[in-house]
Amino acid sequence: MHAQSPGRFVVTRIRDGLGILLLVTVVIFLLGYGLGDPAALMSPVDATPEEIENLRRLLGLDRPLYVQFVDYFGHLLRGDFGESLWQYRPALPIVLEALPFTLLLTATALVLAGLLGGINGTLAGFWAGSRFDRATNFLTVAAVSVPSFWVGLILIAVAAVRIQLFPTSGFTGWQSLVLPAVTLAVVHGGRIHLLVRSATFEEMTKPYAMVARSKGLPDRLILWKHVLRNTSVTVATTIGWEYVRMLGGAAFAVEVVFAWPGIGQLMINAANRHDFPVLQCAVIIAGAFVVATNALVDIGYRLMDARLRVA
Amino acid sequence: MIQEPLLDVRNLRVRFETPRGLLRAVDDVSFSVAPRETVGIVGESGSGKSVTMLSVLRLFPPLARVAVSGQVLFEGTDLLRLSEAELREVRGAKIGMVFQDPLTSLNPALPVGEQIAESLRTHRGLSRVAARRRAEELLELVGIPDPARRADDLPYRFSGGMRQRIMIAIAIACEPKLLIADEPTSALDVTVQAQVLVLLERLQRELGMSLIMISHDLGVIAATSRRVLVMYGGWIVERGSVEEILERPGHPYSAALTRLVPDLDQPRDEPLVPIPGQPAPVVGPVGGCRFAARCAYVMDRCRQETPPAVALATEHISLCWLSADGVRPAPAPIPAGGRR
Amino acid sequence: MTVVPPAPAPAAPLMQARDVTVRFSVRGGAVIVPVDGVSLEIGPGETLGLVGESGCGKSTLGRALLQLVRPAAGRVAFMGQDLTALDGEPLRAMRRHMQIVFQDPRGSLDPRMAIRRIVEEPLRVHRLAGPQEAARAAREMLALVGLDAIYDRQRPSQLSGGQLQRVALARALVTRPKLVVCDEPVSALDVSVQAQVLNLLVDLRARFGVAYLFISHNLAVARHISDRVAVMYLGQIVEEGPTDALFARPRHPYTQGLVASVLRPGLGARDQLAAAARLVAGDVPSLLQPPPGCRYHPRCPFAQERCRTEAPRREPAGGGQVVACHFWQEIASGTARPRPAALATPSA
Amino acid sequence: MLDARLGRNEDIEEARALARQATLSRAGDLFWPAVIVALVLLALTGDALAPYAPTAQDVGARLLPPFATSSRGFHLLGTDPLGRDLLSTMIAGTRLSLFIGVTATFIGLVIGVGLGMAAGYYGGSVDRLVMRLAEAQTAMPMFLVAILFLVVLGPSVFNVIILLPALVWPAFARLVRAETLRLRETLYVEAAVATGCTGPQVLWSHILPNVAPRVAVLTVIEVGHVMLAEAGLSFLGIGVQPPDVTWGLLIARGRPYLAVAWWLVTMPGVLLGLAVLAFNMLARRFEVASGSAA
Amino acid sequence: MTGPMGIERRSIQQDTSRGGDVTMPVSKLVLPRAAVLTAVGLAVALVAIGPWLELGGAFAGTATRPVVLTITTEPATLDAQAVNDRHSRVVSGNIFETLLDRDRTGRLVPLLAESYEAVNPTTWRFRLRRGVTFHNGEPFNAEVAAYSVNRIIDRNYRTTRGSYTVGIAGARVVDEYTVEVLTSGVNATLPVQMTSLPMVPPRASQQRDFAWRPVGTGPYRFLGWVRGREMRIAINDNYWGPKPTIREVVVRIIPDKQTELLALRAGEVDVVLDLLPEQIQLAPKHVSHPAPEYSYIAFNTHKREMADPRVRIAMNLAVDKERLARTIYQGHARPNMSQHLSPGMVGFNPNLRPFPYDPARARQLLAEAGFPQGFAVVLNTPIGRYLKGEETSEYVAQQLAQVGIQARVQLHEWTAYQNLGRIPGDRPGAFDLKYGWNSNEWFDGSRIIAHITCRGTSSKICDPRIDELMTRANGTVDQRARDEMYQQVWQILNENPYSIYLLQQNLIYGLSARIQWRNRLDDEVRIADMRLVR
Repeated sequence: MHAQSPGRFVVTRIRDGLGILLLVTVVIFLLGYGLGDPAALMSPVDATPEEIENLRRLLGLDRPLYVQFVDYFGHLLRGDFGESLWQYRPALPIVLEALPFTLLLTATALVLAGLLGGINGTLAGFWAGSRFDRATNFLTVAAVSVPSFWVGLILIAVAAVRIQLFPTSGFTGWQSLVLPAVTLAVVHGGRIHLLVRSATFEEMTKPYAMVARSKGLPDRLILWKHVLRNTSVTVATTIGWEYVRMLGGAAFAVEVVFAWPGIGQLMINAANRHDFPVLQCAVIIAGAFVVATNALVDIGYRLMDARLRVA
Repeated sequence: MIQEPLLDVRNLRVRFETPRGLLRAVDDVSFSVAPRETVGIVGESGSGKSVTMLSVLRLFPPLARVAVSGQVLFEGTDLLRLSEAELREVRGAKIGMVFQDPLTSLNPALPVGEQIAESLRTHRGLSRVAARRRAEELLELVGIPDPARRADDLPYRFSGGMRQRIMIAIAIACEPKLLIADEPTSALDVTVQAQVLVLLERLQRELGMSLIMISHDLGVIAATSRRVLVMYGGWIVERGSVEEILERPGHPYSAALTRLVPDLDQPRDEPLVPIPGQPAPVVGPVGGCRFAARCAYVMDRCRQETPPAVALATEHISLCWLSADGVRPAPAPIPAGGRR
Repeated sequence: MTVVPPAPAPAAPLMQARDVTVRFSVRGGAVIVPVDGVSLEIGPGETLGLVGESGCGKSTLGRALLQLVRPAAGRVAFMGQDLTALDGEPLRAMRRHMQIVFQDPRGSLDPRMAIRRIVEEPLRVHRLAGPQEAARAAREMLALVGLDAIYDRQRPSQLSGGQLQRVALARALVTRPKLVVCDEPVSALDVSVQAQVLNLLVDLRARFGVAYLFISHNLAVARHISDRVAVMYLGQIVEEGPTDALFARPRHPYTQGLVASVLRPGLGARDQLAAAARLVAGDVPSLLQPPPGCRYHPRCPFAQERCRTEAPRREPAGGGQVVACHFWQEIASGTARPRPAALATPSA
Repeated sequence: MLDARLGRNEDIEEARALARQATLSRAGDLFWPAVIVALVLLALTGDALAPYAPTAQDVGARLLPPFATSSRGFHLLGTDPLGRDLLSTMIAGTRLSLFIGVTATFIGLVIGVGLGMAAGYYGGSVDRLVMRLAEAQTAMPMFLVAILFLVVLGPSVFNVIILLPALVWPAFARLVRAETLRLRETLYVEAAVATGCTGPQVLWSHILPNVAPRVAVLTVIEVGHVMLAEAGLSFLGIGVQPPDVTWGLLIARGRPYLAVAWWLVTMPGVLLGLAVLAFNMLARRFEVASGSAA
Repeated sequence: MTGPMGIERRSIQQDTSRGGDVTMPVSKLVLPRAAVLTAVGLAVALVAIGPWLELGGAFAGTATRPVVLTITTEPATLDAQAVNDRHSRVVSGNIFETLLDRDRTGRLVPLLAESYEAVNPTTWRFRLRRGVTFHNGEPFNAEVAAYSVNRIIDRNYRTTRGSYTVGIAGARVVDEYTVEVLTSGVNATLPVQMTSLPMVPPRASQQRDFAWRPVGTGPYRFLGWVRGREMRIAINDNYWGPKPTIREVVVRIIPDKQTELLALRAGEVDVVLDLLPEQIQLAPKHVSHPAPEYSYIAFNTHKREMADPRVRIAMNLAVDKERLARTIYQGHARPNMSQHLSPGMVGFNPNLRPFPYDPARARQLLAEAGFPQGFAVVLNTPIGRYLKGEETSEYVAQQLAQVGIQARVQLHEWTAYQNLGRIPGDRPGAFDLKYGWNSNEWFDGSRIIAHITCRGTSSKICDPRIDELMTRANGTVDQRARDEMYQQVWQILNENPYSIYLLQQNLIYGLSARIQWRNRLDDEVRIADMRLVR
């Protein structure tokens, strides 16, 4: 039905991504200007109603909403997300300082989760029903059932306090990365494991897998040459989409637990101070990143898949 | 049998644990295949014909809870006693298999040449280049035009008939002693079926293989096999030469089979004589004859006692109380000039 | 394109299709034409067999006649109405007169619906009966197809394939339609059950006087039940005629190949196999790139240069038979010499 | 062919993946539903089963470890910094945790099923719009949006319940849309059309009942997801606010005492994990039972 | 060839196990390989990114690393005039200096000023220390001092230190090292105010980056700030005064108290502010000292139920403060003397005592006031602002319930809480009860003024006697007279309480073994006071 060449798909996908981003900014804008009152939020606590009204006029909040949005959006396009109410400097650099930390943490966690879930999930699916499969099975379902921030707390309690192996929080060097990354990797690795195992198992039930066995090929060959060749796209995109999912939630809560100076920590600080420009900026920047990642994964999936499944 | 059989299956019994109970897929099945011989196995879905052959190589779907007992002697070795690694030496090298659906039996992501070559490299230790050269020869042997180029194509570039030829090339790559063809033409068009069957027969002759032809279509069996096993409900209910089974069936099921489906040579107004009821998998405890519920000749003891194996002629054995009583079911009506 | 009208049906036709063409868009932007300018007629109470190999468009044609797939071109007259001109409610109302039975009985029955409700549904949607009346009618119908009242409340998953196909038949016939399209109704059944359903089809035809379009890839089955048979190849009807005549004297090389390819479960099967392999070469080409000229020419042992460029017309071939082949007369008289079908099976 | 992303539904994939795990023993099959029943009973009867009033303080018996005894009696899971019985507060938290999980999921279900049916049935621009919305929803870092949302509206149980459906409706919409599209291609729907059913009749009698089992599976999965999300928000202090209590909030409350009173964080987390695990296991059973997985 | 001989019920277990082997071949070789692969993958990943992360992180080697302090909140700015939060003061308080300061005991002492005097009721003259330069080389002189004063009171300059500069009208240069600060009316607290007015260099402070590149005259100079992570300061080798011993200090941002403690235990940090009392046992060392911090629960006396002073006295009697201090604060607090002052501070009334815990009397008073059944109120509390604030509120609520007053604890974020506090008591939306801490870093009775006068920004009480006394005290330069007047104010506030007087709080610092430090009364964290021990 959606008959599209890969080239056109890339173009439409990027166009859609930009559309989604626009939608995100509209939502963010509405949240701020439709539901909240930025003037009240930005005023000092002892401001009089007159002062707030003045500020409202000064900020142009008395204009029609759509005019404000065009104005707001125009500023965004110029990279102007407004001034932090708390840090006395523009919001954008504040967010951009935090972004690399979030990326570093999530990327590391994803590598761990991908290795953990990808390899073990493939093996579990390949040897479905084996002792290895059964052992990982329950652990995996359990891993996706616990809140990641809780895992983080428990890890802190155990790894940092009892064994004193790793720094407990903040960012003091690469060792600081270990605990938060492992925390994220546990939950997301579990999900990757689950999905990859399922895909692998499905592949194993296909007739060609039995044909491969009927040829007398060793397991190693069946796995690497036959099964992985067919699941690799699924595995790769599963991991990709898991990254998007990670950025949709767990990453930020884990940042807070480990005081990791990323977007999540920034958001919570800004939330506590009603620092609206920073909140908006963080959501939009993170949103842009997520949308871009999503588009990349989709495009990658489409291209890889197209290579495999023409016709 | 004078010759030492190539494959000698003795008291093979295969059971699956299913949510509904113990499925007796194959029960006490014994048969043998001589070198260079073609044996046909005919039966409906669930009769156990495919499971029997998959059990020979212990090829079961993942997670299947299966129990196999008996003996599968291949060249004197019991395959059921072999380790997985030892069995791998047999699979593909000494016994090749062709499956029903060529659309799904080929790995969609692997060039067909590679799918042929890998067996050669695994079993014959051929180099990449040599295996590839041999794969092209095999493609040519099974009738794929322009094999050097097409070896690099992925399966989706081939039609159904072509894919089945490729499957055959894979199965015979290592020149196995035995080729098991499990409904090799059921998924194919009738015009392609003939070509594939002819190809199989030719290859069997040229390579000196034994062939086990599994089919639900008596026509296919009649066209390819000398000896036939008729399976029903996990049993071999009758065995014998094609002539015997077609002309003088001993078991009511075999007799009914010959009249079940319309025949191009039959008069059109001749009514079909159906077998009542439905074929059902044998689950849970059973007693008596498994065909009893649908049999037109059913007697009281059929329901209680397992029927004996009765030899009706040389090599012609029927598993039926009727045969024990010396009674034959009515043979298929023979249309004028239709059969010799 | 078609000039010669199809072979006349015995009486005033119940359904008359003219130049029906169906087009599908497929992935990649290509268009395939699974049914290409087909004309046919079905008389009241008549059974027309439609045979051909997989992918020849016979199922699509069946659906197109019932407007389940809307034809891109052509007309379908049914009970004096042009179905292709109808839409919405009027078309829906016509459906009580034309029904369909599919190949896969399990797939064609809603797994969440009780058997009786499945059979009642046509009565309900056409408001032909009140609830009680519908229930009674459904029960009667089920009894007619050989299913007891105990199946009333069961769901499809509890029945076997043969039983389900009986339910499908009951559903199709409960509104007393004039025409039922039977799309491979026995192909998915075990051989031991096929005969039951075929016999049932024959019984019901006798009882209700319904006409069948009997679609099948199995020549023997089609021959058994049909009054007339049409042979389809790559979206076109290549030959058509009364059953006996067609099977006795197939005129088109494709029909000949088909008939020859059906393996008789008899002792001559082995020789027949060799003959069949000689007569038909290669595979059915893809619908994406149908061959020019006569569509059968790449596989035809009698193909000439003309066949490659010029599409054959439908010509009457005597005995009510109509055939679309340039050389049917030469072939029939034995003056055309077949090429050996060595192309597909080179010697080792 | 479905567009890759439109057909994608991670949550239902998760359901299927869960189902494809090797089956446990029969006893295991009964265990997890029993856990859920127990939790529901706990939520319904609430304080009646709690050994102590959840808000009853006793600062003289504060921070008692599990299995300790105070002047009031035995504390199975110990006490918190105000001497409240931890088990009792956890039981009190069960009600709201489950209530939010179920209510928010149900709202998401209603929205998602409605939009999904519309998208699948009407297709075209409706479909595009719904699916773009769903995609935008998935692509947004929802946690951050949630923070923003709750900062603007103020954290409260009500606001949490109106926010969380946003997390789950796309999953339902995608599933129902994909199923609607798939079911429209099934023979029995074609048969219904051929019989003469109208569009709404087809949707109501044939599509909805056949979507229902998979929606049920997804619902169970999503209740778990929503409970985790609620816990996350409450943990960060932007979700449920005291004096309302949920498990997530209890974890947050125990966090400062992690090093001195480990049970305050551990126990509610274990209970939450157990509940979500039970939902996941139940979903797995459903999926297996409905036969939609290998 | 035989038919089936009946199916003997052979044990299927044996078969199944073999069947299992058949279908689930688990090669013994591959499993460890998977584990090895995973491990190698992890190692490679970590090794690859490890070096890149070694920006300034030092995990090991405590012997050579700088002294590390932790704060939970990253400062918004290090411009000391702009904000006054405790966490930014940990850094800026060591970089900037004021004209006057307090010594460890809380006595007012000169710092950048050598002496001061009131030349008339509205003019104070300060003689400045000579030879002081800012870290960037700018000299410190009268011009700078005047500039600093005028900068902070400029209405276009937004500062949260506004309450510290009330009544300052401006400053003018007299000569190079003499400056005069003018007040708008008599202002007895001006010297105290000067302890909260940091001196900033005119050139650097006009740059935009002053907020994150502070320049002062103090013993430490600013080194750098890694956002979200840490700030570094190092010893100022050109400092005019005695040199501190600790050369380099890192102030790390760890937003979680729990984690701070764990880091302290792990030997990653040296000083942690504001430990929980329960955490002390886990800290290697600690200091705990009564601070000028007084916790209370303010009444809205404009509410009908609390208009009667008897009700408010009853609520004071209903709370067992001893028990609160002993249990929840583990003894690191004591009931305050029913006034927000400690002995030695200007205005401390030695005659006042904590309200005793007497629920019976409380009930009786309530009945007398017409509330024998009590009433319902909301107790508003900020989240995470005050040590155990939420718990204390819950505790108080429980105690009030004992005398029939149903207090529901409502939590607010800090900003919302502050806004709530500003709503005048007679307006809708005003709070019933509000938990808070009153800090008195001036050691002076005037500090409370905004909370108890009729027009005070946070006040929910209006008693003309108090207003009169407060105004008079503020206009009197005679400290003894002021002392007297403030004592009277607190006497009145005991008969007509504006709050439930709870505790005087301790502040607890966790220390690593190598740090020796006694904290100051005013809670300023001065690195110069710290010593490293071997």
